[in-house]
Amino acid sequence: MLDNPIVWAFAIGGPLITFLMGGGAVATWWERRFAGKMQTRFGPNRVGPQGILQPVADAFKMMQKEDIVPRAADRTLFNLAPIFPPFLVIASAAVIPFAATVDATGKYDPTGAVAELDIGILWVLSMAGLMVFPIWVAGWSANNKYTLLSGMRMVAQGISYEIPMVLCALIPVIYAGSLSLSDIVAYQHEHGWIALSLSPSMFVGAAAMLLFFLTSLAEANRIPFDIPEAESELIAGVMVEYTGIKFGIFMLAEYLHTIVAAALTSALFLGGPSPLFGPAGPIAGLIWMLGKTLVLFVLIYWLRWSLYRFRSDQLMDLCWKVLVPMSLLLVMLAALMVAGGFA
Amino acid sequence: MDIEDYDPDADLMALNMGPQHPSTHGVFRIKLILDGERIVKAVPYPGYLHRGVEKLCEKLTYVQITPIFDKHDYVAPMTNEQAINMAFEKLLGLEVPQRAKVLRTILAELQRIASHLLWLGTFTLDIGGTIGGGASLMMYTFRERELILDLFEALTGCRFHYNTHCPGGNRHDVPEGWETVVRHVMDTIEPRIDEYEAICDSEIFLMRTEGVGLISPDLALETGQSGPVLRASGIDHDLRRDAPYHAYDQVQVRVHVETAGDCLARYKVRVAEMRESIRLVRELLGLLEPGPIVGSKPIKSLVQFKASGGQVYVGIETPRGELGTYLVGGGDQRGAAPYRCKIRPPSLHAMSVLPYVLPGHQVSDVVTILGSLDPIMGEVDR
Amino acid sequence: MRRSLSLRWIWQSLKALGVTGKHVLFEPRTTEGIRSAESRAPRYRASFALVHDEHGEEACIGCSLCEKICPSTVITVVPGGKVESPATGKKRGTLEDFTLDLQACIICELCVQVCPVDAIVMVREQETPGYSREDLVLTMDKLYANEHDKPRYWGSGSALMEMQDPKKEVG
Amino acid sequence: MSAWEALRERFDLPEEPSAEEPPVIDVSRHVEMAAALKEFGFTMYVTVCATHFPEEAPKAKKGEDPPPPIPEHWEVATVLRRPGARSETFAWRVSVERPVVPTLFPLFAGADWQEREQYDLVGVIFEGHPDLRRLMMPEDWDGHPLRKDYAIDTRVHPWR
Repeated sequence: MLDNPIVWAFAIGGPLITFLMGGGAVATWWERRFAGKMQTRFGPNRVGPQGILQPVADAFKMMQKEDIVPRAADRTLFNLAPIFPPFLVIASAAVIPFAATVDATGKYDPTGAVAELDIGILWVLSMAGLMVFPIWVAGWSANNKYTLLSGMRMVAQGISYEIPMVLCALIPVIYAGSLSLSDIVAYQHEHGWIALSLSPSMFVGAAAMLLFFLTSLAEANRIPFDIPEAESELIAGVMVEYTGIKFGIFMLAEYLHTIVAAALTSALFLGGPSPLFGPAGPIAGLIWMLGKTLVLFVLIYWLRWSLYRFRSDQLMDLCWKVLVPMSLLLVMLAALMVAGGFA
Repeated sequence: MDIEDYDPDADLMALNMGPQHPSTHGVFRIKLILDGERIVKAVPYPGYLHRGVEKLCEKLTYVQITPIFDKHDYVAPMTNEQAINMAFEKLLGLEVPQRAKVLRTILAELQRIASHLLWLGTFTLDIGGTIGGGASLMMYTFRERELILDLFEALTGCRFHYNTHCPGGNRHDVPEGWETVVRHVMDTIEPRIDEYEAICDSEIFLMRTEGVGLISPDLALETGQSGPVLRASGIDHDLRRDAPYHAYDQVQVRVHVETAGDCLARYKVRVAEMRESIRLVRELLGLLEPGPIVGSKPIKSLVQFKASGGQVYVGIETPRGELGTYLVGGGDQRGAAPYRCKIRPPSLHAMSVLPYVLPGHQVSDVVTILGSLDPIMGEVDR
Repeated sequence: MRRSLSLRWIWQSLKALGVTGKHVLFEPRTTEGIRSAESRAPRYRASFALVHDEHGEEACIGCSLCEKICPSTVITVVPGGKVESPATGKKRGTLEDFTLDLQACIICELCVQVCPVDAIVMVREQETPGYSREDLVLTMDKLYANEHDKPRYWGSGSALMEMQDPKKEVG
Repeated sequence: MSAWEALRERFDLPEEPSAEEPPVIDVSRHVEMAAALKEFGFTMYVTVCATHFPEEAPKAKKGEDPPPPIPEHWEVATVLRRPGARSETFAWRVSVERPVVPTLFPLFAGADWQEREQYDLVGVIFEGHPDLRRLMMPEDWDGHPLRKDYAIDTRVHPWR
């Protein structure tokens, strides 16, 4: 029975989903506390110790809210749209290796992913690419001009930022010679992290990580790239007409997306479970992976509460005139490095 | 543009922004005709907060109007009171003693700092920090604004709608030790402005504001812009220096003028004005000499001040610009109320520039431009 | 793009991160809940009270000056007849009923300012929010109860008059 | 030379500007006055204030015939400002028995909303204004609230 991959998928996938969902909920509380601290106020501190049960209270509150569907909305699509974002995000997290084992021969084997796919990166990127559709459907089906604008912005931004994102994700692939995330992590364990390997290839890797981080911010709709949500002009973007738990699901998906983006960046460029020092066992690997994810996660929210938002045309300018050429250049440089034997 | 003129085949979209919209600074409605995200035409509709204050002024007597006037520009009530009371004083021929003059000037400058602090916080919200950097900055500016409101609370007993002016002077004298606290607050706020600038100096902020919402000097004058909006368009005009009232002739007001005329210039003018106001407050505290604070008689009855006629116009420089009052005397049978009171709100003129400025900009720029004009809807609609 | 890409981007972002990050270490400046009346300024005005004079009589003489000057007409005074004061032996006016509708009150202090006998003063503690509109109508009983229940503010009509005296001594 | 001196002869103004009231000129010279002031440097549009005076019968003095009643009329006061150093305002009034006054919109774009507001609240029609709609009150409002015959407690339908 143990060779049945479906059993494995359930055995690892169940805890992973629980972890992500719980993490998403804790993330909302943590972000609000963190933002409160930054803004010299308290943040939620009433429900439970230090307010940690606030997400639970929020979830209950949202479930109690009236579920309103606008009369002019396309009812089926409107109700269908909130289902997909969390599904897609969790699916894309399936191939991220969260831990690693070292067998008796000293072979480093990253595991912990729900599905050990050979085309891991393609899976992640395609799932992230699909995220455009539910949001566009939500924006269109609500039959509201604000959601429509927001949906159009989302499509434009999602499609544009996918290109530099894919190009930057290609660089670890070029170095490791494999599309599997586990292989990329194993390569990094052997040769040093791509963004921090103390070799000539490190500069390309670090630049690629910066670009990948930026573009995944854009994919996750975080400030400074949260054009689709754009509270100041579009109120709440595609979520304008959603009430109650549907709105909550959208918000949860956003937080999950942030966690997955941070985890993916650390797996691709910072070695994932590969330790900088110390033992490389499964527990240590898990701790390292979570630690790296957490650092990037904090950085995302720190940036969020310190920066402003781009305008939509400036966002497109940044993508097509700066990020795409730069990532193309990086891919070429990486290829040359590999061909020249520097990596 | 009316809905009849709207051509659905022209691939344009009419977007109704407001009156319930988070970034219209109250209840303000703009109908935007959009080509994609680009604005082709903008039609503002003010009036959602119209409370008929001018009609009310005709029914109340001179002593009763001051607390009503607090409610216009609810971000700078102190200067509102001064504007209407100066009009009363001109109409009724009342003299203001020196101590009240200096005190009024200090209060006006403190109110200017408080108002600009609130503006800075909300402007950065508009630029895109509603859940982001702007929100952080807004909390910081409100923290400092709170210090100034505490000063007002110590002086007048109220944090917001003070009713501390009366025709002929002030109603509340300075409590003991107030000057020391004011100096301390000024010392606290001054370094904090550097922090705001550190946050606002980001490239994204500059990209969002530079070259956005250009108001040419001619347009600014024709549409009656005043205050920071006018000075950001390169017109060197400040009533505090050019037509001094209160004790402004006893100090030297340095006017900061920017020539660009965009949102960034308006930001720079306001930040410079905050610094200048801090300097002025410090200087004016030295001029605060003992003496009476009311020139004629303190308020004791409903029909204390009477004027049978006369028409005066008085304009003063509030944080938003020239707040003027055109007053026709002799309303009541006893002559104790104005016959007609026309308020000239600077925000209304600032809003009237929107149809000229908005076309050609993106939807996101609407809130930036609106925020940079610093409108207070209570004052626009009255 | 109008602004060129440079290292300034990173530097400016770091500066902004520095300012926000610095505040994580600070104590929160907001307070939990409403500030207590004690921490307010002595002049803070929130609600009203009717007071007794030094002889222990109700100070109000029912002259209706406050009713007349109130800009939002929230005060209703029903004056009583003239009676002889047991303490001083002089004839004085009395108060039959007094109502102050706090819903529309704009806390302008004009009623305190015009009161010739310092009968109405303000208190520094706000009224407790109620469940109905009637809870915010201050009847005479509530106003006299406020005299003892709530901290009085610094002044009264005569104190304001003294402060605003146009012939005030210099110094 | 002050603006007053420059314009005194041309517009039949009194010798000295009165501190009490701005001068009254004929309505036919209203636009001309604004144009002359604009040339003189009064380039900043400040405000326009229309006032309604209902028909009024003045009280007769003892032993005299009652004076003729003052007919219903409107006064429109306009204020312009010269910006810059030693800034000053210039105000003048026109008095009309029919509430029709030529617009200043071609000269000052800022007159647009101000005149719309006065039309809305006082009911003075600014002739030649391209877009004379109500500004403050709802479009289907009856009456002009700042007229003296519009009582402050006039019952209106609250929502429509």
